[in-house]
Amino acid sequence: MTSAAAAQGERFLALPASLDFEEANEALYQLGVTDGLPVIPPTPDRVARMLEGIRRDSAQSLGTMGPAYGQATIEKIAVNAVMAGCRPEYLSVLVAAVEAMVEYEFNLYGINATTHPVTPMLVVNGPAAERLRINSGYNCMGQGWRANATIGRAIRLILVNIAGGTPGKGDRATHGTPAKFSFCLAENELASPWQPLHVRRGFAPDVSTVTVHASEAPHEINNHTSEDGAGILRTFAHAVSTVGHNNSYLGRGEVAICIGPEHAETIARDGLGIADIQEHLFAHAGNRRSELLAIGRDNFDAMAPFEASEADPFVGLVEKAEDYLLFVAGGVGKHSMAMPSFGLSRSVTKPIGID
Amino acid sequence: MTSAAAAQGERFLALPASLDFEEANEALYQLGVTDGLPVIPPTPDRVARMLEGIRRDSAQSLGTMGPAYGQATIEKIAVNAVMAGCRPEYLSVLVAAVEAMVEYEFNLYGINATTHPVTPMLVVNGPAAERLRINSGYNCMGQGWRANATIGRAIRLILVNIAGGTPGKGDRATHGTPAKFSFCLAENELASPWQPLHVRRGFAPDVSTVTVHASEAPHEINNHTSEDGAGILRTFAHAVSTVGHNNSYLGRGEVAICIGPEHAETIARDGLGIADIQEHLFAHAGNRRSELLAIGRDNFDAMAPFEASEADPFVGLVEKAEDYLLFVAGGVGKHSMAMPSFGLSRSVTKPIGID
Amino acid sequence: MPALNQNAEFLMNPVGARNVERGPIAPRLGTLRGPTIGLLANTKKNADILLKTVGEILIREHGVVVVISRRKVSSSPAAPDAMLDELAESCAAVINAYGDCGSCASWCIFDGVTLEKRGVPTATVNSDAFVVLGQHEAIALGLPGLPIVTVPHPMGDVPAEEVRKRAEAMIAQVLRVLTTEAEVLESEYTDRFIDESDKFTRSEMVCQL
Amino acid sequence: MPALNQNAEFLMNPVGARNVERGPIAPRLGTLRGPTIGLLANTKKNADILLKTVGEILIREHGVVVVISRRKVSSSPAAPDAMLDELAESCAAVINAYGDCGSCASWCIFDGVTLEKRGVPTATVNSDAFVVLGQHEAIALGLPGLPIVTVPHPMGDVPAEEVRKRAEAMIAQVLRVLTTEAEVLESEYTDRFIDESDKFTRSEMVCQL
Repeated sequence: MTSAAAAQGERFLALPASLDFEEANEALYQLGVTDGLPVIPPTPDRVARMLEGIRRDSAQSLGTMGPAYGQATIEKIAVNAVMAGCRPEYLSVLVAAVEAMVEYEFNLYGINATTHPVTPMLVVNGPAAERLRINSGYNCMGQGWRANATIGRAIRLILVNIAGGTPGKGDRATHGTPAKFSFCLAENELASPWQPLHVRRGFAPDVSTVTVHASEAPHEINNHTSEDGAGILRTFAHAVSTVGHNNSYLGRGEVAICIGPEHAETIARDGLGIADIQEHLFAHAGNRRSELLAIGRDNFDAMAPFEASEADPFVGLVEKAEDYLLFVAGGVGKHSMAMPSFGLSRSVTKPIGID
Repeated sequence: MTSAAAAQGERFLALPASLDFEEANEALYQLGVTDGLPVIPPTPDRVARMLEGIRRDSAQSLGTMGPAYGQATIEKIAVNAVMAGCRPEYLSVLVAAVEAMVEYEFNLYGINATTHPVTPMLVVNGPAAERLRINSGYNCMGQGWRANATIGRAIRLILVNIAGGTPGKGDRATHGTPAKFSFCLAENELASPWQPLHVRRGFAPDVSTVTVHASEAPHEINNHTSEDGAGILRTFAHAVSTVGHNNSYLGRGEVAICIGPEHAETIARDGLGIADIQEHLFAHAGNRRSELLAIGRDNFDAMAPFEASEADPFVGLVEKAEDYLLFVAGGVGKHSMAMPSFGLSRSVTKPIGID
Repeated sequence: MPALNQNAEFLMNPVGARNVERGPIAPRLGTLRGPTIGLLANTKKNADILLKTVGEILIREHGVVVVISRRKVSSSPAAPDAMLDELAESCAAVINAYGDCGSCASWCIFDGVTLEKRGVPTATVNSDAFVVLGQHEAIALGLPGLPIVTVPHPMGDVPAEEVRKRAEAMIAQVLRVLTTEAEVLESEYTDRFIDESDKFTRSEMVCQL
Repeated sequence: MPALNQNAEFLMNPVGARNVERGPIAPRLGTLRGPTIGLLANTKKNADILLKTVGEILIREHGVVVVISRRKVSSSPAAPDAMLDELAESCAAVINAYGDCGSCASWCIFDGVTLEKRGVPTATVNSDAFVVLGQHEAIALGLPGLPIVTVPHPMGDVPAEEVRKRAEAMIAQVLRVLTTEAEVLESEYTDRFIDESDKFTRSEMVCQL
C-alpha cells in the first residue's frame, strides 16, 4: 500500500474523482484495494447513491473485522459495494452479512488470516432472493447474475479492505480458492420439498435472511442413477468422507451440502426430511481412525466411533447431526454440492433489513 | 439476448460507443454477454489497443467453439479480453488457451454444456509467468492479481459469448462453481524441486505455455503433520478417493493436484519424483467396487483392482498413472489442492507465442 | 475486414459468428416393414432398457426385421466414426438415446446430426428438460429441422418397469419421425421446442437477469 | 461526518479505519529464579514437545521453580477466558507457542496481547515465515512492541529430536524477552520484523502486483 492515508482508513484517497476509468483503476490496483478485476471508481456521488439503498446512519460501525481490526462502518461497506458493481438495493444484504461475520463464533480473524482455502459463502433466503433476482437455479454458484456476482465480490473487497485480508500479508492463504472472487446464492425455496433454511433457524418465511458459512469451494456430488433416497444419501456421505478437509482434520465445525432439486425430489419421495438426512450423514460420514491418526488428529473423545472394525472404527466429521447445514439450490440435473468448512467456525444467519 | 445482430455474432453492437459506463454496463448485462460483474465497454479503440498485444491477423479464426459453434477469431477474443479487463500483453495467453480448448480431446462442447460444475483451469509455465506477473505464490487460486483474475475471467466470457455457454441455455450447469468466474495461475517453478509441467510435456524451459484442464473447483488437502513423503502422499490419495466426482464415476480423465511448496519439499526430501507420486496415486487412490456399483458405474474392465478384500476391491480413478496431472504452486503453508476433472476430457498444453 | 475506426461510434460485439448453413434432414423410410433398425445407446442409465424395449416393440408390432444395438464408450463425446460407419451401412434408420443432461444431450444431438447428414434418418431422444438445449444444438450444427423425440425427465432415477412404460409411450413419436415425409417433419420440428421452451423448462430453475 | 459533496473531487477510500491506540507491554521479571512459568500450547503439532523442553531447561538451568502447562482446545480462536485467568493468576510469565500458519499465528498473537495487557509478560512464539503476519497483528491489536520469539519454519514435519534442538536454540530469546526491561524490549521489537520482512518471507512465494 503506497498511500499512508489509504492504509489508515481515512475517508478519501489522494486520487482525483475526475480520473478516467483506466487511470482510476490502475491507481486503485497499485494501492492493493482491488481483486485484480476492473472496479467501478468509488466517487462520492456513486457512494451517496449506494447509501440510498439502506436507511442507516452511514457513520455507524458494525464492529471491527480482523486481522487488521478495521472499523466496518456502513459508509465503508458502501464504498466497497460501489467498487464491486453492486446496485444500491444489494447494500442491505452486505450489511446483514457483515453483521453475521463479526459474530465471535464465525471466527473471521482466523478465516481471513489462515493458510486454508476458505471464503464466506452467502446463502440468501426469503423474499429478498426474488426481489433482488439472486439466482437459485441453473449455475447459481457460477457467473451470470449481477446480484450473486457483485454481492459475493463486495464481501471479498470488504475482507481485504476493511478487515485487512490482503493476500500474502493479512491473508496468508497458501493457494486460496477461486471462490474468493465471489460466492453468493439463494436457496431455491420453490424447488425444495422441505422448509427453507431460515425458517428452520427460527425466522418467519417472509423474513429475508443471509446465512454466512466459512466454505471451501464446492465439491461435486454426482449421482445419476440411484432410484431411492438411501442411494443419494450414501453418495453424500461418501463424498465428504476424506481426511483432506478441515472438518475431518479438526473434528468440528459444520459441513454444508447444497442439495440439487432432482436429488431433493428423490430423497423426499421416500419420506425423508432434513433431520433424517442430517442423522444419516452424522452416522455414516467419517474416516477411519487410522487415517486420522496419520494426519495428526487426536481429539476423538467427543466423537462416537461407528462401523468398520473395532480396531479401526470410523469417526465422524462433526460434533452433532445439526452441524450438517442443508439447503436446496440449483437447476435441473442430478448433482449436489458439498462445502466442507474451515472447521473452527460456526455459520451465522442474520435478517436482511432496509432500516 | 434481445439483439439479433448480437446473437448472430456481427462485428458491432447497436450500442453507441459514447454510452457512459453505467449505461453501457446495463445494456451489456441485459444482452447476457457479461458475467454479472462490471465490464469494460469494448469500444473499437480499446479493442484496437488490445490487438496490439499480439502479431496475428485479427480476422483469423482458431476454430469453432461449442455448443453454439461460434467462430473464435482473434478479434472476438480481443473484444472479450477488453471486457474482462485484460492488458494487451495477456492476449497471447488467451489465444494459446483457446487453441488448447478447441482440440478435440479437450471436449469443450461437453464441458460447456454439461450439468457438471466444471471450468477450464489455466496453468501457465515458463518466462511468461514472471513477465506478465501471473501469481504462483500466496493465494494464486484466489483474487488479487490482475493477470490471474482477468485472464481467467476472459476465458469465461469467451465460453459464454463465442461458444454459447449462457447459463440455463447453452450451459446447463446445475450449480456451476465459483471457479467459473476465473481460474488461472502459474506454476511456482522457483519453489518446485521437480521439472516444471511444460518441460515434462516436451517443451523447452524457456518456452512459455498454458495448460488447460477441465476442473472442478479445488479441494483442500490439509496435512500439517507428516514428517515424510509417504504421509503426504497417503493424504493426497485419500483426499481424491470419493465417488462424488466424475473421475470416480466415469473411471477416466485426469485428476490434477497442485502440490504446495511445503508438501513438495517434504516429498522431495525423501527422494520421490513426479513419476513416484503418480504411481503412488494410481496404486492407492480409488473406491470400493461396491460404492461404485451403487452409483451405477460398471466399466471396470480397464482398471486393475487393488487392495481391500477380494470380494470388494478398490478400483482406481483413472486409466494410467500419468493421468495424475501434477504441478507445484502456492505460498507458505502445509496445503495442497486436488482438482478432479470433468472426466471426459484430456488436458492440453500449448505454447504462448506473440506472433 | 474494415479498419476498426470505420465504426468507432459503436461498441464491438463479443458474440462469435455462428453457423448460418442450413441443411436438410435425411429422407425418411416408406415403411418399417423389412428394414434393419440401429439402436445407439450412450451409456446413460436406462438407455439400454429404453432402446431394447423399443426394439422389441418395433419387431413385434411394426414389421422391423432386425435391430442392431451399439453402445458408446461414454455419453460424451461423439460416437466413434467406425461405429457410425457400421450403423450407416447396415441400418435403414437409427434410434439414438438419450440426452438428459447438458453434455450427453449435446453429444446425442451431435451423433443424430452426423447420421442425418450421411443420409440416415434418426429418432434422436432427449428428455423434455433438455430438448430446448438439444434443439439449440441442432440449429448450431446446421440441422434446425432435426426431429427430436422426447421422454419425461428425469430418466436416471426411475425403475426398469417405468422405463419400459416410457418406451411404449414413445413409440408413436418414433414411428412418426422415421416414416413421415422429410419436408413435413422439418416444418413441424423447426423451432418447435424453442418456441415452447416454457413448457419444458421448469420456471423455478431459471432466474431472470 | 461531513456531507459527501464536500469532497466530491476525491475518490473515497475502501480501507477501514484501523486502531490507532498504542499500549505498553507488561513489566518484565527481574529474575527467573523462583517464579512459576506458564506454558500455553495451542495444539499445533510439536508445540507440546517444544514447550516441554523449554520448561525442563528453565527448571534445570535457570532457577524456575514450577511450570504449568495448559493446552487450548484448538489453535483457533482465542484461549478461553478461564484458562487465561488461571495463567494470569498463577504464573509470573507465560510462554505461548506457536504460530506457524495464518489462523494460528493470528490467534497466538491475540492470546499474547491479551496476557500482556493484563500485566503478564509473555514469550510469544511464531515461526519465522509467519512473524511478519504476527507483528502486523500485534500492531492491529495496539501492542506494536510485543516481543515475538521465532523458530524456524516449518515446525510440523520435523521429528521430535529436531524440535528439542530448536527449543534449546530458542532459550536465549525466551530469557531475553522475559527479563529485559520493557522499554528496551519495546524499542527493539517495534517494527523489527516488518522492516526485515524480506528475511522472513521467501521471495518466490510472493508475486508482485
